[in-house]
Amino acid sequence: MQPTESSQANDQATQNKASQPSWATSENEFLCSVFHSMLQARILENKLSSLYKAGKIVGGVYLGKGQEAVSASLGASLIRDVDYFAPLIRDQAGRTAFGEDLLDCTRTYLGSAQGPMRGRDGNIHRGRPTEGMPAMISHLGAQLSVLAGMLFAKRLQGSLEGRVGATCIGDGATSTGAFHEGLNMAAVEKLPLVVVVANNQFAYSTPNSRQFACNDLIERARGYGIGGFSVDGTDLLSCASVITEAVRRARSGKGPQMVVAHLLRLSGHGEHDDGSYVPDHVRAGHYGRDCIEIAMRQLVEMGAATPEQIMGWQESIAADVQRAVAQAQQEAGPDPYREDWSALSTQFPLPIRAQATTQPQDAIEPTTPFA
Amino acid sequence: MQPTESSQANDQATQNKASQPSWATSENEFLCSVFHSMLQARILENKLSSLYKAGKIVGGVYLGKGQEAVSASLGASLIRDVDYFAPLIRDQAGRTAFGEDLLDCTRTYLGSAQGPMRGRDGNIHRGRPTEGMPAMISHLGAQLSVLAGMLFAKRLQGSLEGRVGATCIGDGATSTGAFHEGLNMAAVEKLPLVVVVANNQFAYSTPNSRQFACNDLIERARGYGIGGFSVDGTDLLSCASVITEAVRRARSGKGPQMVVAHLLRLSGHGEHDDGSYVPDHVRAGHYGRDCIEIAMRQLVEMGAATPEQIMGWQESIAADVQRAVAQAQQEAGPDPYREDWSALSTQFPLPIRAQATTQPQDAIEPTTPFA
Amino acid sequence: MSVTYIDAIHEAQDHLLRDNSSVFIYGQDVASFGGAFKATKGLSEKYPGRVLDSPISEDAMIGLAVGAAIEGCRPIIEMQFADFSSVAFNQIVNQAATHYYRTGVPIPITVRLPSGGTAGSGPFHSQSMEGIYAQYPGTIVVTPATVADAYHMLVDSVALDDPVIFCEHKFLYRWLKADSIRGEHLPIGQASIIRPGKHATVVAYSAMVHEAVRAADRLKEDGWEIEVVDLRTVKPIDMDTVLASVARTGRLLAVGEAFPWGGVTAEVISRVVAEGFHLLDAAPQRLNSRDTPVPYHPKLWAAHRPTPESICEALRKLLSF
Amino acid sequence: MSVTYIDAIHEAQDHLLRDNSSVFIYGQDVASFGGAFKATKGLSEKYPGRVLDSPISEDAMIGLAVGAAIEGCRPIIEMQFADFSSVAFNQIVNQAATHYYRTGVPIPITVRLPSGGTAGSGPFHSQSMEGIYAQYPGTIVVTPATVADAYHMLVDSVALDDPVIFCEHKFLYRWLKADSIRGEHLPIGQASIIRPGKHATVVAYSAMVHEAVRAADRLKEDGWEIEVVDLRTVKPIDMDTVLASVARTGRLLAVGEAFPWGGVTAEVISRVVAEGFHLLDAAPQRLNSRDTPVPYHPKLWAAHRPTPESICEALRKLLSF
Ligand SMILES: Cc1ncc(C[n+]2csc(CCOP(=O)(O)OP(=O)(O)O)c2C)c(N)n1
Ligand SMILES: Cc1ncc(C[n+]2csc(CCOP(=O)(O)OP(=O)(O)O)c2C)c(N)n1
Ligand SMILES: [Mg+2]
Ligand SMILES: [Mg+2]
Repeated sequence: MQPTESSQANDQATQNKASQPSWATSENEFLCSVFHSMLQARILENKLSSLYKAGKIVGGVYLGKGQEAVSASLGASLIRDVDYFAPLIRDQAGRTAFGEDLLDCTRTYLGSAQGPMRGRDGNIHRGRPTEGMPAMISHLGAQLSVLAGMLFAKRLQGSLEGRVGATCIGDGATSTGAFHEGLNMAAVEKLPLVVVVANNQFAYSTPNSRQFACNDLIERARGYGIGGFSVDGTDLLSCASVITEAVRRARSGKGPQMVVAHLLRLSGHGEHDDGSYVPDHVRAGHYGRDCIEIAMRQLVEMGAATPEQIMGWQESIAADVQRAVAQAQQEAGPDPYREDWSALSTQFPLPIRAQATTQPQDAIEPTTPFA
Repeated sequence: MQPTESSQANDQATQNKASQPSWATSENEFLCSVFHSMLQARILENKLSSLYKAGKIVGGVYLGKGQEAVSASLGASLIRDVDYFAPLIRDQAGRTAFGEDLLDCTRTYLGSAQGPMRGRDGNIHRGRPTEGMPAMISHLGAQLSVLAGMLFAKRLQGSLEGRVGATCIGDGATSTGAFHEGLNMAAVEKLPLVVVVANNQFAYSTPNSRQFACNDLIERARGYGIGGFSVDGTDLLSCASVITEAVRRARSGKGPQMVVAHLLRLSGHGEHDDGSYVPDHVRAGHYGRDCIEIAMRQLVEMGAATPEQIMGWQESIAADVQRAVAQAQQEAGPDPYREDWSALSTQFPLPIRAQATTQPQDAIEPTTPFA
Repeated sequence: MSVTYIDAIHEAQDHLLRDNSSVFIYGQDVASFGGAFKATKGLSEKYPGRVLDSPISEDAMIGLAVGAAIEGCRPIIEMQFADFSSVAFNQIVNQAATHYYRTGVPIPITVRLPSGGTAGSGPFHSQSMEGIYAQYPGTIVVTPATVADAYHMLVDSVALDDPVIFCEHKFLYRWLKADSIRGEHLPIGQASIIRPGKHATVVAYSAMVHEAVRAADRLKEDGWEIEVVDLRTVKPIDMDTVLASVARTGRLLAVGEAFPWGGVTAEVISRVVAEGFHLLDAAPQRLNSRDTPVPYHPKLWAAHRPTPESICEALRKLLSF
Repeated sequence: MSVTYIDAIHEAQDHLLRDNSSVFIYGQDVASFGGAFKATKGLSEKYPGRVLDSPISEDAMIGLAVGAAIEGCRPIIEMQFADFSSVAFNQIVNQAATHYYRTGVPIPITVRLPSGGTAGSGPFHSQSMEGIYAQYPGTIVVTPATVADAYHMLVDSVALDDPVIFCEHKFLYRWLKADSIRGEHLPIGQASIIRPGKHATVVAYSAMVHEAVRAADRLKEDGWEIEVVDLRTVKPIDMDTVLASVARTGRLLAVGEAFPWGGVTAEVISRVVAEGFHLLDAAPQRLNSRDTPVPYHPKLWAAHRPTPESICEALRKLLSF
């Protein structure tokens, strides 16, 4: 399957056929690795859901059920230690594919002081910003400009080449001013930013019809002057092909790329929500398909994996998840009495003059550089 | 000249040819009235500029020089007491065409307490919100959603039919989150909103190339699912035709319409600015043409007006402007000792219970409407 | 039969929609879903076309409300969480709050902010922003602490002609119960002495009123009678009630859940000392949250905000002078 | 030869760009145009690729700065006017200011806010927002009042690892002159006694320092010696210096140009009374702007903010107790 693209210059698909994805030589292996991340996310998230229902997790639990093919395809298209990935609330699969440790997830959800957020923030807000994975704030759309800034810094430092930054975002979040400002800014700077819009038809309970008025959000790409791809988010093969291609284009200097993946969230907004506002015909429709089942069938059919292999992966993932949960559960939470309760890295009072890096070292008198 | 349009459904111009503009029967009269507003704005603004340079105006002076054809065409397409017009910083011509009193302008610029802003706000921030003309705040893009709200209220009240709301905005302001949120919201609500983007190539000193990456901002219309028109903003005939058509479409229930007018600001950003960052070749280019000169030639050529008539208009406008300035100048400014210095219409303390309109008048016990 | 604080908010909106055709509700997921906290459940069906889902566009949500208010409506805007109103900050403080002063045309909008902390909600679903909005001219900021106030103050807010920031506390939503919403009905702008005492005054608002009352209960065992003033409205502050209380007790502790720099407690203290310095027998004190984002972990969260324990401790210290 | 406050800001940025390759400047019209106030004039040519024009996207400007800071840069973001930072409020308080607490990764960004009123600038080009940003944890908020501070504090701000809100006063830009930018260099977080006295303390900051000094000059004629403390940094506040001054004078007036509810003056007063109640001989007082938007008309504007006259009046009253 070829990605369909609407580029800024021309809408005719023929002119912009994607070239062969870069993973073509080892296509099967790549697909299996994406699928493995999908599976791991699903098994982990099912576990999180049980923990939540058993009252073991305080606060919200947000799952990516049904969105694994999109998210994992993106995570797997990125190169750890080179690229940046800013996951959002439904990106467990992408996190796994990008290389996030399972323990980062379980520790954060279970409030272990040893997690990356040390109990200070929870659930899907985790990240390791200096390892290419920003920690999202809740305010939707806000991560786009941050990601743009990370890439911008690399350009200033002369080491942008070959690097991309990628993020997923929901259909609802495209209505935020932050989304618009961030994407436009990245387009002006022609930064290698890949934005995957997971259009799961709803923002919490709000359907697309109350969120935007165009036919397909991909129609926005042209207005930003960026590359645009539309893809069936329930289909692993399509996702892998299209998203890898979008990443490849960004990496090769073609500026920001937007992918709109069409799918359905197969869980509630959070585990507190039963999602009963999703009409039955939508659930029963094309996008109600479970991408994991489809991927499994695809992989088996193309001979990339056998059912037995997949069963084996499932078992070992389940064991891994169990271990990660058990470990996080036995770890202590943060101790309020040992916290320094400071939101600043700076310690006041500052020593006199010691904090300045730049001193007027020379005898140059200040000039008035303008009349 | 026919408007070029890119509608949400289809980019093919042929399919969406604009129907005959509604003012066709009295085309010449309409054009003359638009031109008259352009002329009045130009003469008034030249006067404001002199006053500023003579130190008679405190604060900024922002002119619409070069943008009169666009602005006046919009103002003239609207119906006072029916439609809403939210002018921005370069809309003196549109204000005049919509019917703003000259005195509103001179009083506000000169700080008369009798102006609509009573000296509390100045220059282009004036408006008469309950007469269909909101008073802009400086924050760019913020007026779109306000205008949407005015139309939204009319729909709730059952009196939206036949009404439109219109605003002008600059190329730079399209980069604001407020612009995006407001336009998208209006599109979702399918409100009769007309947004004219006056692309004068610069936002203050910042050229289009640092503001957006698409070829023409009109490419954004499709992504919002709204009608889109592109027009030469230096050409009165085109502006009048295209903008009237956009207004007609909005009025007839086709939802928001976006017009991008291409032109050049023929003054500085404000009168404190000489605009020297505009390259000579741009000034000398097509959009550097003065829309007033062109309009004058067009009107004369088509027999709509004679040079003598125009001269007559000029003279009477100059006299009007002179009077409006003189009157505002002789009026007193606000008296700080007589101000009530309150930002609230409510006066505290409130009498006990007197401020509530709704009281539980009935014996209905509060129910728990959800489990 | 008992009703909760969120029931009162629901009921107020129901009555407002019923009694005034210029009222409408606009916000994310407020229509058929009934809102993240179910404050509008069933209302979109009951009042067709007047309870509408908005896109995720807080800035434009307030802009729309301002425009509608200009045209005679009385919109209620529900922010999904107070924290997200940061995106609408500009429209609130610069558009809505300046409008009357600039143009003489009032803007009767009510912005509902589900506020305050609950365990596990973390830095972005726990904020108390009353002190932010109160800093700007042109706003009225209310912080109901009781079921009756949740009802009456919401009804009254919508009746006021100015922008009202209605800070409703999420923790109180289902935790706070009353026999009926027909409690006392005081006007906006008037504080209330929720518990009389004579040894010290605690000025609190919103959820902290209940923590203060608990602290007072405990100190009662030691013979201290603590007066608790519920501010109810944090802008404008009812200085008459506060000063009268301080005149009786001579001691003042201001308690708030918001961040410790500035805010309501600072405004209260600095006005009391400016206007009633001679009434004080001891240095007036403040208790706020700690100066970090609101932490996610329940243990950290409990240590971040004032509690009956920390209020007791502060009061004991205050009483020792 | 004399230099101005804006010269000092220009010079500081020049030196920062020169001495630290991780510094860049991003903002509307800051490149070849040199910024609305010319604070970056000539710098884009001198430091190619490191002084860049941004789109009119304040939210994304701060987001970009945060991302760049994570990757080791030290961005300076110029807001065209402080007032427009309201659009970036969310990114400042929720993204930049929470980051270190949440992740342990500091965000060394400096946000320059051309602040404060000038005649004819009106409600949206005159605001003083220090008290808004200071209310959130995770920010450092500075308000230089002198030419030397404009220079040194900007250099020092960029050197700090946390987000600094740098409130520079537009009125001082060209009005305030000094012989050289090499004045005293105190660290951020330390207040300074700009004029010693013994009868009363005025705590002020930014442009109000100069108004306070003028008021002190006038009262001098009547034999009053007024001490003026320049806070310099409003978050954190240097309570040691403030309390030491109050200990000497026994009387306190806090003066600020911002809106009167909450803010810096309330924080100062409430901390002084909490920590130094016994030092006070009279009720500590505040003087702020009036509680309306900043009016456009020069006559209204002059009556809206504290002036030497109104400061004198407040001081005379304070001294009469
Ligand atoms: C600015 C902002 N407003 C509101 C919210 C509350 N909120 C959290 S998730 C959500 C729905 C998001 O929908 P979408 O972007 O489609 O993502 P999805 O949940 O469908 O994956 C909302 C409204 C928020 N996080 N940020
Ligand atoms: C949100 C916001 N940021 C910055 C400004 C300062 N500002 C005023 S006008 C202007 C340039 C506007 O450019 P454009 O939208 O193209 O309109 P033009 O002046 O060209 O008519 C800027 C940056 C503002 N008013 N609002
Ligand atoms: Mg969605
Ligand atoms: Mg422009």
